[in-house]
Amino acid sequence: MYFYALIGVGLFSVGLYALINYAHLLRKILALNVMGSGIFLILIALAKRTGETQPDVVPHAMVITGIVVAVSATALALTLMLKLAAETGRAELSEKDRD
Amino acid sequence: MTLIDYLSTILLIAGALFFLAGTLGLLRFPDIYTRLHALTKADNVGLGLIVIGLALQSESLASAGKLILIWLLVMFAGASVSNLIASGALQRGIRLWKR
Amino acid sequence: MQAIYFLLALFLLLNLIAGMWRVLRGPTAADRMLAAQLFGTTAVAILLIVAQATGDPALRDVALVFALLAAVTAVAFVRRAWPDEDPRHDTD
Amino acid sequence: METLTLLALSFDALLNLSLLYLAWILLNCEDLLKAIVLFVAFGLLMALAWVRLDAPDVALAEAAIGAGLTGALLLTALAKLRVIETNKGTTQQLKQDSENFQTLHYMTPLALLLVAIGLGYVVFSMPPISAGLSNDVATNMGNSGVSHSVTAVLLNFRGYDTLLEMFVLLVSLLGVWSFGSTTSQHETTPGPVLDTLTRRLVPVLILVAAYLLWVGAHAPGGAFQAGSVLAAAGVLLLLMGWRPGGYLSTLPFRLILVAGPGLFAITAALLYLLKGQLLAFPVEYAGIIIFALETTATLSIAVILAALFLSEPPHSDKEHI
Amino acid sequence: MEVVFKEFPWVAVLILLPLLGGIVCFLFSGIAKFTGLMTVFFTALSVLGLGWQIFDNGVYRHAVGGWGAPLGIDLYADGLSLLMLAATAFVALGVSVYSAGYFERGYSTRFWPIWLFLLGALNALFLTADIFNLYVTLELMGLAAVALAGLAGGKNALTGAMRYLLATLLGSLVYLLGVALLYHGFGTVDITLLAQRAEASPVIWAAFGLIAAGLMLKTALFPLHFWLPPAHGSAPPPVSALLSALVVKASFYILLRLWLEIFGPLVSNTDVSTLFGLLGAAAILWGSVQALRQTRLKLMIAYSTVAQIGYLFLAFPLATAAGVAAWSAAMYLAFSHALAKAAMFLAAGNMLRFGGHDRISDLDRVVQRLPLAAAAFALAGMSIMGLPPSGGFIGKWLMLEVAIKQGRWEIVIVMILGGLLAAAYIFKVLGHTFTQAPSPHESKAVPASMEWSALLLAIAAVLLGFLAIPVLSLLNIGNPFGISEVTP
Repeated sequence: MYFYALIGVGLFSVGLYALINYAHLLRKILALNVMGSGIFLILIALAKRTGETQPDVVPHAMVITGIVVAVSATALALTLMLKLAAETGRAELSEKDRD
Repeated sequence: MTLIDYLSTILLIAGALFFLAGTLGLLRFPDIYTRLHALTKADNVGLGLIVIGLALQSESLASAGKLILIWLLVMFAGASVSNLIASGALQRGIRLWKR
Repeated sequence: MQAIYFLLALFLLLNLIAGMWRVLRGPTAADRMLAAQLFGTTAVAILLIVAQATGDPALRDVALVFALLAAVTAVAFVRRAWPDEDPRHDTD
Repeated sequence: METLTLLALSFDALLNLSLLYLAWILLNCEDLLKAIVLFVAFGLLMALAWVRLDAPDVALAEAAIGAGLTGALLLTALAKLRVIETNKGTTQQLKQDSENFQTLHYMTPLALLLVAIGLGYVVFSMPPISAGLSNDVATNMGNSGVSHSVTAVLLNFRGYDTLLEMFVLLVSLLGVWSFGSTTSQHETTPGPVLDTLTRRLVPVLILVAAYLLWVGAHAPGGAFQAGSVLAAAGVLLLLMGWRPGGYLSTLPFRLILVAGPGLFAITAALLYLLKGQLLAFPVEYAGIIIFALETTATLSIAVILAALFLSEPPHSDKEHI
Repeated sequence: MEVVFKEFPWVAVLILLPLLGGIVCFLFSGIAKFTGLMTVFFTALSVLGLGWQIFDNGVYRHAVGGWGAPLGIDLYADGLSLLMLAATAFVALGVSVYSAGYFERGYSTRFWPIWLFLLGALNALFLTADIFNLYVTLELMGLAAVALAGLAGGKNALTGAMRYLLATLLGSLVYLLGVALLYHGFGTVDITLLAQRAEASPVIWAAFGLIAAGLMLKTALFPLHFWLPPAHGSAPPPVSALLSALVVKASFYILLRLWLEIFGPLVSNTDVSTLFGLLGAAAILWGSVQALRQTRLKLMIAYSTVAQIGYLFLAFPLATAAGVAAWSAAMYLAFSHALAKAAMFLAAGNMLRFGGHDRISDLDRVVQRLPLAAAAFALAGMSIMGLPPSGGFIGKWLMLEVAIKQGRWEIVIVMILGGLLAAAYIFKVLGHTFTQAPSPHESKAVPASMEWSALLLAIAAVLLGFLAIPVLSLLNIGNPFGISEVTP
């Protein structure tokens, strides 16, 4: 099960890389979602270490909470992105936009 | 293995082969309309065979019923969506493949 | 029987991943969406088989939700996000 | 037995590597629509991963929210963005964030690789067996009012998290509303096929939501999963061009929006007054209280998620500005 | 009567009242303003009640649902939480009275529910003893803060809000990964239990790195401050006041709490503390110089926040030798900065409303035409600069004392430099309030409630300087800073 946790680490890093590297806000929002999935994967994968067939369910509840928080944040971010694009014509942040 | 086991194994394998055919079609067929055709094969027949194979094994009538329900849903939704994509593609002027 | 279930699940997963090529390749947006549809159906099949193999009936509910939500996503694509395609490269 | 382990292992390996590969491609590909379709596929594979990790509740949530609703949200947002870009005459390519300094640009992959290796090492350094809180959960299940452990944690043991989380949902909707309306796309009338699909699918979605809510007490399911499936019915109607119009600003509608968080908070307050303890459900009534909380939560979650998808503020808000 | 007061569930009121008040504001927009003001008033009163309670009974611990840690979530209140709650209550009162005048009807109906949810999130954050629950409160606080920051609309505010949203989401995710590692390493998310179970290990180091990084980003510690000036500079003034005074401090509070209870004793080698101190020093100098360079008043105040955050981190290197004194000084600074910075943003908002702009060079005799706002700005400035007898002076004095005693002259020099730079940017503004602009501007009336709320907060920031002894004794209820000294 460590394998899944390792992939979780990988997803977190790949997401962080894209978040820093790309300018487009939609890409940044996708990147945050991928990072979140990576963390959830770590939480759930390591919950299987109970030594029995039944995993520890507390992380499961935490991840469900996390998924709901993630969709809320995504919705807010997408609306903000659209409003910003409607103002500036571009779904990006850049220093030049500020006066 | 009982007779039922053999029967459902055959059905399951046949279903999986239809999925293979669907995927190969998706990959190999030349345009979207023919690919759609391949896809619906997997949706309807492939999943149908698998569902029947599993229903033979299922512990109760209720769970067999749920399996059938899922199949009907997938088939209905798949057919509708394929229709929408095909008509949408025609509207957008995506050409039919000619030899 | 267990081995057959797992073998089938693995086979279907391979199928699904092979289908990824079509999502990557396109060429039209509809092709990608179509491939995603096949993903959904394949995943439903995998879930049903795993449900039987592990004896966890809850996975059938997951499959049910999958089937339903895949349809909603597809409608969202058809109604909203489908751009006007460039008909020059629609076949390969 | 050997073959089984081998098969399971190859299944896991294949699933894991495709997850990572998909994530990489979807974050680095040129076309945003492709990225979103890949993200939906990614969510699908995540759900399979949850199944493999014996987390069917999470798989349900992922199937409904992660792959389903988030996908619809992203697709709609992209469509609106395209409209804005067409109107403004701007186009965009995949480009690097110019704000991050050039030096940083070369160092980030390296630094992130180090972070990943470090984290990977930490993950491996975890003790191989750790019961976590599974024993505490098992001992207290009898007093939780439900027989499904995840529901017991979400609604009872850690119900306070869930209470606050309902407010997170509500706040994000208020935020979306306060930013004002976004460009809406020209809607074509749905054809007969779409019409039939919706007519059949909406009742099924409602039934499945009710089933998931009910089953949550003793099996995977519950308010969040049911709420998202119910929200999907709303999303489908919105996609067909149905608009709530003036409803959004009416009091009954607003009451549904706040019913879940509100009832949760009021229950917490009342129990404090009665029992001197926040959210301490009396054992004999715990089941029924949890069911009441979950039912209102399902309705609120569904309406909030659908309203987030619509992302249009109610009319009354516009008039005053 | 006294028994009732002592036993009354103030903690429940502090968390639930703002949340329910927010719901009422949302449902009945006609009475949103009234409900909002009442809710904030009674929430502030409850802080008083809780203060009395823990003053008499010592620390307060409450097992939500009766389960108790590790299965359930515990609420916890000691002197440190009380100080943060008190700062929140003061600022909340001032900002709410101000907002009642500031927001016109359309914005008012949106502002009040979100603000009350933010208040509930802040109170919940200061009262929880559970690191996953902290994550949920962080998200609630962050999303509410972003919604408020973008309230005004327009290119600058939306850009600021977007930058803020990305920063806050990234910060929470990184924090959450740290929480995940701690849970799986030690089988609990309760702070007290973690403190007992945790031992120096790769898990602790990684969790500490992640949690510290996430919270540093959310606190806007240099060099992770990039998001703060645009967000705080372009939000509506009362929102800027809330963000600068309270929201960034909430993340600092978590970092401090976890450092004191869990990480400090385990990773406390001087390197980490020194790093925090260095970043703090850099923040002070960089933030102050940037503040001096700004031409817009609100951006200047925002950069000043970046600098003032730096002072809080100077306590880390000092605390290795003198824990209680250094932390008390830092918290005193945090409290007085909350009051002073809120007052400053509100005063700037008055000038902005009055003249229609916030160009520093163009303030045009504000001192004569808007004397109360100018007075509020000057008094708040006193506290920011650290002039006696203000609260800022006491905080800085306490910290200087510790630094001098330990012979940490480099810290002394940075603090003095920071004070001089602060004096420079504040006097620059004050100077412009006396001069006449080349072309006189149209002016707009500012409601008395907005003028007085700013002034009263500023006066409170100064008066705080006279309350050092009672505040410090309250702060030490439950010995929040003594943990590292008590455990062998």
